[in-house]
Amino acid sequence: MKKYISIPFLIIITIIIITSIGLEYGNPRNMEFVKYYLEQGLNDTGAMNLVAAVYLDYRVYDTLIETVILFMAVAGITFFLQRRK
Amino acid sequence: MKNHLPILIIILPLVFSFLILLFRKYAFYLSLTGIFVSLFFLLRLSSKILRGNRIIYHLGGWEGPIGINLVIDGLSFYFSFLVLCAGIFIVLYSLYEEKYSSTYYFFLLLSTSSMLGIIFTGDIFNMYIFYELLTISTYLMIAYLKKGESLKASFNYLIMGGVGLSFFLLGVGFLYALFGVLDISHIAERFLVIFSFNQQMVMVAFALILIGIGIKVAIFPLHGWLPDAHSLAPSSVSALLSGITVKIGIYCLIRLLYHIFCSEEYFFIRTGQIYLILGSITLLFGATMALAQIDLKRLLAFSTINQIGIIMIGFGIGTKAGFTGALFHILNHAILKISLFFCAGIIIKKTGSRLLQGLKGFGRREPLIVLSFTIASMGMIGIPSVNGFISKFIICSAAIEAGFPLIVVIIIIASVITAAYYFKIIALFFDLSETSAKITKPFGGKNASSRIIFGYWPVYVLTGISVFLGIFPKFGINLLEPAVKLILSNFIP
Amino acid sequence: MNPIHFSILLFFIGLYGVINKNNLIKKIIGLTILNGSTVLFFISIGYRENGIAPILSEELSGELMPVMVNPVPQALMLTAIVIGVSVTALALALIVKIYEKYKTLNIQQLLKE
Amino acid sequence: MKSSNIIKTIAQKLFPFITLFGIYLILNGHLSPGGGFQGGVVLGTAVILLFLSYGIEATEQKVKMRCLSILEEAIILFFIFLGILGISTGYFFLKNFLPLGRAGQILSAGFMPLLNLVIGIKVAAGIFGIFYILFKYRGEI
Repeated sequence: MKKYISIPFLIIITIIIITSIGLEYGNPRNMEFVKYYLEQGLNDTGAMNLVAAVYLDYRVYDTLIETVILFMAVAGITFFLQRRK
Repeated sequence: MKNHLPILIIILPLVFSFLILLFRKYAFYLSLTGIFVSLFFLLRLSSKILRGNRIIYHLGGWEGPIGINLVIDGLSFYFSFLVLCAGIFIVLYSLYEEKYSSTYYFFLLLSTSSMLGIIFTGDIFNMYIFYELLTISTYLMIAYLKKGESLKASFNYLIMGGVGLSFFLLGVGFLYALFGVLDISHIAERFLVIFSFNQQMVMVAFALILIGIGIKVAIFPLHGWLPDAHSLAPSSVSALLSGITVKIGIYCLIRLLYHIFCSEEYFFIRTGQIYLILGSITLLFGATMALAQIDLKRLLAFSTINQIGIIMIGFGIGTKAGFTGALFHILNHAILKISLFFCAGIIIKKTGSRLLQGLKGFGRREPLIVLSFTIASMGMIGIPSVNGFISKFIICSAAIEAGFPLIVVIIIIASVITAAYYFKIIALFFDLSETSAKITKPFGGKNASSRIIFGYWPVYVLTGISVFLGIFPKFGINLLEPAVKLILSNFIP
Repeated sequence: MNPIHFSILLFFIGLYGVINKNNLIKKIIGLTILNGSTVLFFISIGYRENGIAPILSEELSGELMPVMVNPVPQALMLTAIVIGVSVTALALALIVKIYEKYKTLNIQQLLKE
Repeated sequence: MKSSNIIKTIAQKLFPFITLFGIYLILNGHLSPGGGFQGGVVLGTAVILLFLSYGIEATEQKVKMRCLSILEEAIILFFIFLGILGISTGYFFLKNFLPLGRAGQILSAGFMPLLNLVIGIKVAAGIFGIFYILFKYRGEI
């Protein structure tokens, strides 16, 4: 029963969203700050790998929180599945 | 040092939460210290913020859209103040509730820290990450007791929350594809240009973000996880979830949807109407469902959905009075709901029963707790002299001013239903027909008497605050004045 | 049909799995598909035609810069992938615990109990 | 769980190479494709390989879970400490305060190699921890 409602619904939403996308694949707009990263990344951070420059210098705060989240997952699993002594 | 206060407010609870894991014996004191230090730092910023300034902190020294910025203005100050104050009460009450292990305090402090992170961040992707951290710690706290029901509730929330955050992330992706930046204020700056030639995609991004946050806030069709999760968690966690965590979702709605999507008036009018419709449905639905409940905490959880409806309506009206009422109602609802859940926790602990029928004759045994419960429920209903009345009144008068008389009727109907279900409970408290039919379980161990004050005093203090704010609402409204000014300044470009 | 459209399609396939499947593990698979589709979306909006990976080397001097793809979505997605791993791991731990209590993974049976 | 000698021998022979590859990925994270997370996952899977081929008891003797969790906590605190060092050296939180060095060398790009190392160890410990706990619990059902 649930199937017959949800499938047409999902199909309609998918079509709406896909038709709404006005992006050209392979030719993104708004490149000004991307240009900044590509041109100044080496001078600013000294890293050859620009992904690492973004990941570990420009947006390193994200990385810190991400590390905390991974710790949280381990702590949670330990909490759920530790054996009672 | 003074320049670095914004980041220290977020980072110190985080550091303290990890210190808890290293020094497990002092978990309670460490968590209390963490929150107090953070609150102290926040209050040192208060004079600057309340004068209407905004503080921007560049993380890693990268300005603007290149790096991540922290932004503290009136709105974020108001919400972070709420979070930290509520955090103190919840930590204190946890000591009474049960002898929690250090892991519990770790989760509690980490969720506080992540809420502060969401509030202060000026970057939309960073907001997503902090939200994910918040929800992960929430899953763990809901399932803290490891009972079958609470595990199921936690799993349900995990599925719903995961889907919601995926929607949110997709919405962030749409925004990034359109604007090329992730910084909220920069997106808002470019909004008009982009919106003029890519209207449909901006609308879809708006819808995706609204669905994503709507799941977290439990707007009507997306509320499925809330009653289970809020009622099956330990009482202190229920208070945290109902009192503040839901408000964080509302904060994101304000921050994103009023900051980004309201730069054009045309678009704003429609968002306002969407909020009004969703809010009214949520309000009526929550009220009706709460009437049918027989479980005390489940009833309170549905009451949360009810009050969220009112807050949404307040934002939907979109005038100054509407915003004031909605923001003030956020504060009032946090105070009242935390107090109600603490009362419910004490009642469940004393009677050993979660069902309403088990409460018969409780009024004789704990008159003060029942009095606090009554005052808090009066606030929920909107009876004068308690703070809930003021905010409801402001919202209603704003609705009349803005020309939505139907909304006032809906709020009054919902208030009547609210009165019905709260008076049902209060009547049961004073129902003496079956007085003390059941002898309750003896409570606590030897050191129970020392911990008992931590259960009762937070309730009394919260009740006192709610009555105080009901008589002198100016103290609350002064606090949220800068926030309202900020929203209005964004709203009219 | 380019990768951007495909990622949206994949997103809703994942959503279909989350909504309609009765097995808890299959729901988690749906959630993973959702996460993967967002990763695909982000990576594909950063793609530029004939672009190379955003890694400089000694040969590429400043003037002869070739077209490079956008490094920002890739860095964001590294974070999102880690988050996806964490959530999946946590969900699996919850499933283990639920199975221990109820001896079933079917959501219909779980709702009855 | 019993595994054959072939698996044990192959795992033992492969282990140093996988570990070396993981360390290579971590140390060259800022120069070439790779980085802390990827290298950490490789390191974690190397330990998981040993774990699967030798069984739970042999690994428990080598890796103490308590040490692993303290290591993880200490590493996050170290990460935050690095951020606070950015403040104490007069810049902002999480500022890249070390000298950038000459581009293209291992010891360049400020604190990036250090962060890669931190994240690598954290991810390796995390991946192995998740696997270990889920695996160990299996006996109880």
